[in-house]
Amino acid sequence: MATFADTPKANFRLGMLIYDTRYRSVTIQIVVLFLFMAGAAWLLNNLFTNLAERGKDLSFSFLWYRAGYDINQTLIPYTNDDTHFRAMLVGLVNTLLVAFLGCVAATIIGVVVGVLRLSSNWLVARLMTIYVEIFRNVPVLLWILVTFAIFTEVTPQPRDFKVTDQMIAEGQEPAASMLLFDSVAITNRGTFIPKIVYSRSLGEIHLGFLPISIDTLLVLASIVFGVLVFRAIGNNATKVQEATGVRPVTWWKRLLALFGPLLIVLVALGFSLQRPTLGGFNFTGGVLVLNSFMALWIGLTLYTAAFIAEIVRAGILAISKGQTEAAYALGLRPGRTMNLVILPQALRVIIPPLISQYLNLTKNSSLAIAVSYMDLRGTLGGITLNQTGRELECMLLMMLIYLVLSLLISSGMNVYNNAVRLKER
Amino acid sequence: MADPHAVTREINRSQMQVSEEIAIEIVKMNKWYGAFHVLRDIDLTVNRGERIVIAGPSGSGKSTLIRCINRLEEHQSGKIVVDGIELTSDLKNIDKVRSEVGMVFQHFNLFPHLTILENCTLAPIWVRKVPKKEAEATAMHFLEKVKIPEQANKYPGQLSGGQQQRVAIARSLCMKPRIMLFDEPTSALDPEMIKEVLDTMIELAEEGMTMLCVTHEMGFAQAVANRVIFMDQGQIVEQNEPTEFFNNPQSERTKLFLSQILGH
Amino acid sequence: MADPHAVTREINRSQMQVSEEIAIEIVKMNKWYGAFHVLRDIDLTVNRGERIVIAGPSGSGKSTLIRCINRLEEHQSGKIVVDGIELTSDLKNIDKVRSEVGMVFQHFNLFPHLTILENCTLAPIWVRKVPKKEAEATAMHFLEKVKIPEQANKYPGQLSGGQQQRVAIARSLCMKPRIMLFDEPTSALDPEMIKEVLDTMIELAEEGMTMLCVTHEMGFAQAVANRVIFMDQGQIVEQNEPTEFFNNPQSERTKLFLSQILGH
Amino acid sequence: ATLDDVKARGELNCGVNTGLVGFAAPDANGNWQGFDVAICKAVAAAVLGDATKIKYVPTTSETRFTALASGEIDVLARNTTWTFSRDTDLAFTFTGVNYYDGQGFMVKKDLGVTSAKELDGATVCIQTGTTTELNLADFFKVNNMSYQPVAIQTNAEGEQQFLAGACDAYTTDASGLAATRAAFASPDDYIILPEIISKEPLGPLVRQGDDQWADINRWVLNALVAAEEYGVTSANVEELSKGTDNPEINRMLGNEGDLGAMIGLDKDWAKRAVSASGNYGEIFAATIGESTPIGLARGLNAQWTQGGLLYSPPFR
Amino acid sequence: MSDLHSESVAFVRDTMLTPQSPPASQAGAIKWLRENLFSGPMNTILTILGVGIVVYLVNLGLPWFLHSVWNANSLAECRSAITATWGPDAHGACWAMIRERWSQFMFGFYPNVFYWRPILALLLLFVALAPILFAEFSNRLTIAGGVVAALVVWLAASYGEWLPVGILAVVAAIAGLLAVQGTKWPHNLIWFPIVYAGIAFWLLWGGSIFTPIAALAGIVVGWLAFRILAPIAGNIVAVTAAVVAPVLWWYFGSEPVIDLLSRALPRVEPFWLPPVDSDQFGGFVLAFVIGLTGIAFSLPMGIVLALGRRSDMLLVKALCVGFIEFIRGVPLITLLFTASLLLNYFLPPGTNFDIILRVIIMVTLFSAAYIAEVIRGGLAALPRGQYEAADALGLDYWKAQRLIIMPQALKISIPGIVSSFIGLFKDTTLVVFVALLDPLKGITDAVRASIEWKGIYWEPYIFVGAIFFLVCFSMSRYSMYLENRLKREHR
Ligand SMILES: Nc1ncnc2c1ncn2[C@@H]1O[C@H](COP(=O)(O)OP(=O)(O)OP(=O)(O)O)[C@@H](O)[C@H]1O
Ligand SMILES: Nc1ncnc2c1ncn2[C@@H]1O[C@H](COP(=O)(O)OP(=O)(O)OP(=O)(O)O)[C@@H](O)[C@H]1O
Ligand SMILES: NC(=O)CC[C@H](N)C(=O)O
Ligand SMILES: [Mg+2]
Ligand SMILES: [Mg+2]
Repeated sequence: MATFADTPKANFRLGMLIYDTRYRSVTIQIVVLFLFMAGAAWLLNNLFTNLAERGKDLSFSFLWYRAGYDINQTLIPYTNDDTHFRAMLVGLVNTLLVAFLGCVAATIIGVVVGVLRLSSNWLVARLMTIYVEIFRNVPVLLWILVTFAIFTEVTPQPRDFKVTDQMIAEGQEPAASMLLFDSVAITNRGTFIPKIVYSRSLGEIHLGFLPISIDTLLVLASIVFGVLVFRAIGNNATKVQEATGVRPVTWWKRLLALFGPLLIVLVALGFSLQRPTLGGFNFTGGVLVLNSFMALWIGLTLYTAAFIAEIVRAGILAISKGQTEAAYALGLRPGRTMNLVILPQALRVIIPPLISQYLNLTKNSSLAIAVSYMDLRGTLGGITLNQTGRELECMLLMMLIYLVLSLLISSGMNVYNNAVRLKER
Repeated sequence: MADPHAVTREINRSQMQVSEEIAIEIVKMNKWYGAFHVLRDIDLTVNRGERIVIAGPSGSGKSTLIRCINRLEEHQSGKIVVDGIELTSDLKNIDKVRSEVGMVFQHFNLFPHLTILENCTLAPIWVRKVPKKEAEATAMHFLEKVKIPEQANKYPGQLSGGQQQRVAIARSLCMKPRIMLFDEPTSALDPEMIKEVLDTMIELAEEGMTMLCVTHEMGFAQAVANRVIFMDQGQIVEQNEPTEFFNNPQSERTKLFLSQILGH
Repeated sequence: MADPHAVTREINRSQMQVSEEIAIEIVKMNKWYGAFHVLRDIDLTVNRGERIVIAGPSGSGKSTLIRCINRLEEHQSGKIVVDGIELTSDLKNIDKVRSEVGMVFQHFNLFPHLTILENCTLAPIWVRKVPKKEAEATAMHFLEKVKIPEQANKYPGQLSGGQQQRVAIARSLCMKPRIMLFDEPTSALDPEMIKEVLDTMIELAEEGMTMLCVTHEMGFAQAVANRVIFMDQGQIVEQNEPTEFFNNPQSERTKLFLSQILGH
Repeated sequence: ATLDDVKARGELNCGVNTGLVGFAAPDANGNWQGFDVAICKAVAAAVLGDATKIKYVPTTSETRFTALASGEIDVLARNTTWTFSRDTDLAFTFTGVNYYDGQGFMVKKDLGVTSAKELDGATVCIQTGTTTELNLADFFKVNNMSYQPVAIQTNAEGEQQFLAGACDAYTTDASGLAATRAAFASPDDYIILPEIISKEPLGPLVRQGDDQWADINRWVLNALVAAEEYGVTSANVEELSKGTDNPEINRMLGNEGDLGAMIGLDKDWAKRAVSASGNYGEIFAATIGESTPIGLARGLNAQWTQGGLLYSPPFR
Repeated sequence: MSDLHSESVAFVRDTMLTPQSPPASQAGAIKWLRENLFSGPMNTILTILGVGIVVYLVNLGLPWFLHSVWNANSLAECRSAITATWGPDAHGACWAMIRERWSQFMFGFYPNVFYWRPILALLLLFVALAPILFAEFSNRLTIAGGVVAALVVWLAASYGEWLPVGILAVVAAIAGLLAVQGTKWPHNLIWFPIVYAGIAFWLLWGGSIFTPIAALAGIVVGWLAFRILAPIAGNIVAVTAAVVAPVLWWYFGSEPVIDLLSRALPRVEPFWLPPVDSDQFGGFVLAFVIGLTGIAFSLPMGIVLALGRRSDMLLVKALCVGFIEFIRGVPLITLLFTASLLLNYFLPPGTNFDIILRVIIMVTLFSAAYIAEVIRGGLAALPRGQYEAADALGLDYWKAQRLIIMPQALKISIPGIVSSFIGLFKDTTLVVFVALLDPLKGITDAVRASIEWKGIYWEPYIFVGAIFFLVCFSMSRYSMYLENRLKREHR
């Protein structure tokens, strides 16, 4: 009988590097690593040769130079005397704004459309199908451009709102008029909406370079407080239900909780709405929502919503009919069935692809360039890049920021996925 | 009969009394799917405590019949009265009937996102408005009855098929229904698991539950049923007490059917 | 023994000769999954032509043992020599051993995107480099042997479980292996189909194929096996010829195990 | 070196505007035409001997410097202003000025504005990545006025937005404004305001660090200018190259000495450059001059002898 | 007692009832209306709302469509035609623009006389792909093939004063060969795109036919090296040689050979087509060139990435994950920008390669990352048993992947792959940001820049959008068809 032999390491042959499972993967990895390093080294070497040849270097100090250009939508204070870094922040905030609002709106529309597509109403289901098919089979760029064209071509110019003495005398109507009790003006520059002003304003605090209005903080706080109370009432109702079996009617309490604190704070601050009024070339006062923003937002929203609708539909369809029937057979009403049985299951199916749609929307927001919306691509990757000639640095920085954004979103998704994974054998 | 899972328990027939009270009354009920006439002139009266087995070839309308009883399907003519409530399109009546009638499906249809206990307490809490504590106590009681109290905090996905079906039965029982409907409750199960479920059903029968059961487990039918109903082409072709039904079928169709399922 | 699928064929034991040549030799083999010691000091010598049945409770390491023999699992110490080739981490040896050893899985693992014939010719063509024509002729021969030549151009999804398992056996045979491994080949099958598969295996045995078979079909073991090996907790607890093993088990564990599987 | 690359490639990569009528724009067949394009042609003719061996790379105001810096193009002839930082920090070399310009504003006539000083609160369309963008910020700041910038990528887009009324005023180089306006369906409804708020010397540029290539481009431009000064035209260049009594012309056209060799070209380089699309004056007249729809006067861009700023150093 | 009761209930039906037709409320238009439009208050409201929206949209768009003008040379002419016919307030569409600029939308600035080249390339693609795409209709396909062949001849007649029958014959022969072979798809899926890419490249860009041939020869060289060396020196050496040999060939061998051959047959037409520059490409030709090439190459690349991501070799896995996450994390236009403007920084000074090629590479990488994720899903859905069975039969890793795993994983992933393809095709519009003339913005802007069509808005968008819709929608329908077909085949 053969004797017990330990690992056959003793007689190592070169061929084992390839044919021995123990060494094979190491060999391959070393080769891959070598190729990768060689490739990277080659690229870097070229880069530095080229840079040297052109008398350039890699440096990010330009971020601290004066930017010198103006940006039309600034959510954080910015003038042309600020640095390129700040301009970048302005762009980033604009990107985040459109991405966030886009995700919210697309989710709402997508869910509604997705549910309606399953409606037993033939007409509505067909209409929704048409919407979905048309929007997702045409490039998003087209939707952005079309929305923009609608906003700039179809809407009136500010001076069409002008009422001159002569017109009054002749009893003419102006070519365009404002909506909602003269508070909203949709023009081909943008939409002017009323602005909230506080007569008993509490001023600002400066957080580093960011001035923050205390009024806004207070309003935010009151909203958060309202939501907390809202949830507390809900939890309380659940407790009562658990104890007595009957769920108390709380909707009016919850509504009050949600809006009460906000109203109180607003009144205390002496808020009023400042309407935009026509003056000079343009409306003054109020808040201007740029058409480029509207176009980008609506275009992205409608496009992404079509995909989300499909995701929602698939998610609901993925829950077998048996689940509904079982719930009905237990005596649950359709509404309760939806809330307690179908939605919690559908959400698990829906959320992961939903998040990747959010990612897509965020990335697609870089098409802002097509409608001159000043997002990150417009400031850092556009004007700053151009005025400073730091194309490598700017592109690197931009990719990095987008990458970090996506990684944040997708790691959030992973956490969620792990939390809700169905338990199985 | 070659069924290796023949019912081995000793069955206590004495307790299975049938009262004179009527639990379900179906009169000249007809149903169509589009132009297809699935149920034709069904007449059936079920007394409280009766245990009825429905058999018949595939597509004969067995499932449709019992699904009409708790209005998972709508019938188009005739009358169905369950527990004194007539099933019309009145939503309140439907709700009442559904909470009186428990149903167990072929594929269990447990809610995979809820634990076993939550599966069992969901309907009592939201439909019967029972306090949670109480609902849980009831649920544990029925889970003990189906012999899986220790699984209460697991999820359906973690249980075997037989266990899942028993949970499904317990879930229905938690609503304290007066009538139970079973639609081929064992046909999706592995042979070993069928026995577990049948035992549970027999226990229920012993307690005098009114039951309608679509099944081809003839051992079960012989041991438990008061009546076997044979359906074909949407009609009730024959009904009789089990021994008679099996030993002395009257109609040609029934004979053919029995020869097939008993022969194989 | 309560098994209804008892082997009914008359078995031609005379042809089942065992040569002195050693087919598989396992010496002091150990395997761990992480920290879990699944196989402990396994010593086993199988002669060419021997038919060995491996039994044992679930989780005892039966599957792991036979999967080690064709290196679907790696062992961590000890030695496995198959057909004179020692299984080390050398890929060439592994490939050689795998093409000498056929394996039939519990869940068949046919390739659903290929027809039955393609399933059978794939490995001969790509591994043995047999011309297609020849491979197809061989495949048809073995398909005839397992009695389903008429299914050659169907897809696995169109066949019943028993047929699928027979295709799986034919697929292995097409590689003309010198040793066949079976891992519970009948446990995923409906009772009627088990017989078909067992008959095929018996036929193989009659032809003198070296076989290792994990199974609880004790009828098969008694009719065919030269030796029954009983495993528990990763060790070989007892081995003996079938009659002795069943009638006169030595170890307590074996007795317990036999009482369970024979009793139910 | 760039010269060798271009010769090896057999093609000149020339960065031009994505579309500015008169300066650089493709016609309906995709043939590029215009004042800046003529520079490309002259360089290609001088270097490669064939004015058609050019790959036109349309660049926006935003991508042009990146394209040049990365080597995507060999020369950028795209109404680009010569500024300090572009010359130094961005590491380019301007090879001369082919058009002396300044920034202006265009508005719709019925807006009722007659001076740029009245634009307080206006919405202004502006091409991003330009000097005009920075000038605009300065102008409004100095005059204590506010404005809404609408940053656009290309002239076409600016035009579209301006016509749609999305901005009150469109600002860029005055020459660009004129060219843009000329292409309008009804040019007379628009006026260019009188204020010129900056100096915009526009010229071709190359990467810094390749002096030979810069010299070639500089002297091709100078040759065009000098040709006009000396009366060398595309019509008579062939004849004059056989020899004249003007030694300057003789030297330039390769009849005397070998200036070409000093910049790595042959003797006939200037002759070919001039015959590509004529001398400076011919080019100007054919593309943007008063007889074209754009109708720009020579103004500052007249020869120094005519009171303008065009002044070619001597060919010696 | 129970016995008593059940006796009383014994029942046998003597006559079977015949099926009856359903009551009126159960059939006909009324039932349909009631069930589908007015089955409850909520549904009724929705129906009314829906009708309202439809009416509003039709009202908005229909007159405009009805007042279309198809024949005019400028927008002004269009407008006056509309005014003349439907009065001064009427608005109408001016499709005359499409008519006049049709070729620009389709071909960009591709020289008119060579339009037949892209058309031929596309036709060939269909001819060659048809057997793969529609395996079911092989008879009807023959007819379709005939139609296409007729089209090709027509094309030859209408464009080709000189078009040599030679090219056509060669090309048709190759296409025919592919068509016959095409049905054995896993195999041909690999080499078909390569050969086709060579032909299409030559047709589109022109130049010497020997350029693509020499490039393809590299692959043959690699294959030969493998074939010759594999039995002699073993797989590893052979694979290495198969990689190195083509590179050597491309680097050193091909150019002299091309030179030699082109000198031997200087610019004779079957062997030489007038070259067309990349900057003359535009419109849908550009979209298709980028889209189709991207599709053809992103699939194999996606497969490799997916395998890499599932590999148990840490380093390989890390590289693949890093690559995929990076590509998926940044917007495509930043990648395109990098490709078009920054790439030169990373290449040796003086290298120069085609902008369309670079864009294609970027688009391919981008889409490959998405496809890799889709395929990874498909791989994960395969039961472990399939891998084990392949192992147990003695198939090595690559054979198992190719014969067992990939065919199944790809089948599972079809919907995802096709939607990635659709995404890729739609993304070709983004090349406008690197100054290529995509049909959507590039050409549209060019058209609008011309004096005749200045001010035209909706028509080009609608036109281009409709074409994109057609292509993408048919792709998605096709994927459904394919899914069903495969489901049927293997069931
Ligand atoms: N939603 C439906 N629409 C149309 N026809 C249906 C529908 N559901 C069932 N049917 C048809 O009605 C007939 C009766 O179906 P049913 O499910 O009641 O049969 P069954 O007796 O339960 O058969 P099985 O034993 O196969 O479950 C069948 O022919 C079936 O095809
Ligand atoms: N991949 C694995 N990782 C960790 N533990 C494993 C793995 N595979 C099997 N095991 C464990 O190893 C033990 C032996 O498994 P094995 O499959 O060999 O048992 P078996 O005897 O075939 O049982 P059965 O009759 O259930 O198939 C079991 O306890 C099992 O849980
Ligand atoms: N409008 C332009 O494209 C050029 C503007 C200006 N001449 C510049 O160089 O920045
Ligand atoms: Mg049924
Ligand atoms: Mg096992």
